[in-house]
Amino acid sequence: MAGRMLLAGFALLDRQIVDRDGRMAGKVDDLELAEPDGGGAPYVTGLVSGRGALARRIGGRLGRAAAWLSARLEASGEQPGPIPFGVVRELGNHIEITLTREDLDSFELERRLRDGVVAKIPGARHAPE
Amino acid sequence: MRLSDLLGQEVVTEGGEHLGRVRDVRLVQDGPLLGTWGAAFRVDALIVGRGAVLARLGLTRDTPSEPDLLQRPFGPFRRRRPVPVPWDRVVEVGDVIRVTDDPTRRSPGG
Amino acid sequence: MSQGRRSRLPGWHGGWPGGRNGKERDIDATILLRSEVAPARPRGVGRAAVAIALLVTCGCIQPVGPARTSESYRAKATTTAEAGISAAESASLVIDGADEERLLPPYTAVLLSELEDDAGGAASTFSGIQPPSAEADRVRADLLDRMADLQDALAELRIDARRGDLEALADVRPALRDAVDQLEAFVEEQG
Amino acid sequence: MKKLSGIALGILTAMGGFVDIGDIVANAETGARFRLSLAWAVVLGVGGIVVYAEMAGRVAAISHRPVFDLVRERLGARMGLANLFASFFITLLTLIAEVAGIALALELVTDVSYLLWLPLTALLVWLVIWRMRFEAMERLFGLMGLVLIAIAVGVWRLDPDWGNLLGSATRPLVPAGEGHPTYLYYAVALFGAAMTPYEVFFFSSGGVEERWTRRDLAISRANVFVGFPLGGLLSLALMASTAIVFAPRGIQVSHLSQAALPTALALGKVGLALVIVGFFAATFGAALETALSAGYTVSQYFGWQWGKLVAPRDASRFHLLVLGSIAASVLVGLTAVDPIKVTEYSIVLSAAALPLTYFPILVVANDRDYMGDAVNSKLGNVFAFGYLVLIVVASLAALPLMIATRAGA
Repeated sequence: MAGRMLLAGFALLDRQIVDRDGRMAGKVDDLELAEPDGGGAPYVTGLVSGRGALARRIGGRLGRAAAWLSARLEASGEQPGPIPFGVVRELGNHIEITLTREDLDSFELERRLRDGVVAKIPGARHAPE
Repeated sequence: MRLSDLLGQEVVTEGGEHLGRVRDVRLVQDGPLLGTWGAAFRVDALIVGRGAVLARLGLTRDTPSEPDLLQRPFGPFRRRRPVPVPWDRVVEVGDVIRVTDDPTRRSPGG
Repeated sequence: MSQGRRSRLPGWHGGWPGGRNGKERDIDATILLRSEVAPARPRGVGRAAVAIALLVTCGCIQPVGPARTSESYRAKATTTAEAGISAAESASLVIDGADEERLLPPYTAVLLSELEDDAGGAASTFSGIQPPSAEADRVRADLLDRMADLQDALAELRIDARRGDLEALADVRPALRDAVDQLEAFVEEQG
Repeated sequence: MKKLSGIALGILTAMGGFVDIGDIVANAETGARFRLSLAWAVVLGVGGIVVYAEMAGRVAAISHRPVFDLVRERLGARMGLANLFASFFITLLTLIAEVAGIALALELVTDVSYLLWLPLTALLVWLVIWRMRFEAMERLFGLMGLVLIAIAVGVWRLDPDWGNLLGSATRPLVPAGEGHPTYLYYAVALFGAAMTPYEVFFFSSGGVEERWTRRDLAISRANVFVGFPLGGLLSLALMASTAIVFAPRGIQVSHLSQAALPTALALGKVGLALVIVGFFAATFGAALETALSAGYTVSQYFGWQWGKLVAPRDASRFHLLVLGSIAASVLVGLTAVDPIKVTEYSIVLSAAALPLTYFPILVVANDRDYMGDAVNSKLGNVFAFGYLVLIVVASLAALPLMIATRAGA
């Protein structure tokens, strides 16, 4: 059976992930592939976002610096898992998922900055009027 | 394995021919079912060739449609259009990606 | 510092990093920190950026540099005198405007004090240049004298303007005119 | 009818919002030094921003994607990151210049040193971004900037020798006493000032935030095709005013205050007040745009939530970036670097970085995968490619000219 065909690098990689509330939830920094037990071609099991995935792709000194920075800023012990492809709702200009961004490992830094800094500034709770 | 383990890798045939680097990976949606999404995207072929920057800009893209932009000014570069190498030709993914020799020149292997 | 400073901009032609993504695989972030990883092609870009940043921040591009010869010393003297004339001409426009009550006092004070700074800056930059000969010594003393007259006139204008006394500006006109004539004569002599 | 007034309002906003500190400094300086013999560079630059802002607006309306989103997608993570570094640095440099420009305008009204105004200025810029609605913010400062029309009225009142003035514009010659490299250096500066990259970062991000669709294209195009050229006319009026008043007297322009003098001489106190208000509005509006652009570029590269439509707490990293950029710009400003010099560097480095921003827009505006049938027309591509060549030439020439002429000395 022939299904939809697309180019991973063009249609998936570096695209914007949008969560179920319409919030931006990071970029697709890499794709997780798995090889089926019985052998055969690997298939895409998840979207990798944030957490040094980008640094790994950039490589070189710049990549090392970025990896160091992201380890400092985002590390939290356990290895972050990719976003399972099963939660993808739609592929288009953006990649929509059925989770909220708060469920994602990559949200940790944003949460810390929000709770630690931004939410404490008066007026942070409402959009400008 | 991650997509970035494939992208940019040198592709060499068992006969020692350098085919170029992996510019993109073609996926077909006929893998196992995943969550509410449906069938997974399976790796169908490696798009191999030269001209990294142009490929990245989408100027030598093969499918599904091409930017009009490349029709004229980048026309000359299209001759170096990347070619798909079906996944079933891949023997090993390591420092380079080793693939079987081109079945159109020899009998199909592996 | 004029000759030696044409920085070579190392690596400027380094170009953009190409598509080498995915060169190192199965290395986690911690190993990335110390291991030998892919050839760092963005280095050229980085160096160029640093070079530009340095160029910009240390402000090494200045209109008036050192003088090797009497010839270039005189050229610098002319540039300095012209900067003085520019400030003086601006100031005389300000006096005209104030005369016709077209200017607001705070604006007038700011503008005049900036013109004073311009003239003072040009003079002090010039006085910091080592004169290459005895003849250049005379040029130096002559020009700095004339610039000092101009600075005095501009200072007087600034003082009046800061007091909000725009009517008094016109009184300085003769002194300013005189300073301009002196500087123009100087440019003529040198040119 | 309502739509028509909306379009008119948009045009006026775009016109008043077009000018920024870079345009003010570059046009006032070159007018005094080269009369109108460099007017062609402004016309060329305005044409360029029109062509590329239209594309960026169309891409935003059709694909709902802002410029830096596309930069990453089309240039890749690595080249995109190099681009991000350069674009962010230049945007920050421009922000420093704009914030200092606001403070200088306040100094002109109060005779209190701009250094003392800097912290308050920055606080105001941040407060507006933090609490004012996107559209209200854009309208307020754009419309306030319209008072710069006083400069054009002033030029008319100065009653210049029009034949002579237009002659210097239509027969561009390098004036006696100026070298060709210097002339070209200022041409590049004027071109860079008109095409500053933050303008399209802001324009396209605004389009995405305001949820433009195909139906809003008419408004976007009206803003670009009518509003920007009218704004460019204000730049040219400034150039003409210094050409009339300063050039014959050999006066060099090196302060913002001087740029207001010709209009003051022509129109008196009211004219002077209007120009200073105009400078304030123009630099304040541009400071908002550049501060937001600093946040846009980084957030869009990394895919973080950005924008003013959500509560600030829901876009924490974006708002911290904006806040940090504003804070950094004040700190640099407080070192008493010459704001006019910073402005000059920012526009010339902008010119050097132009292809980084504009090339990806051109590629995507031609890509049917993103644009469907709204890709560039043939005629559009003729202009776009023509400008691409110009942009690349200006970009390659910018730094060598800067070094060879010692920044136009």
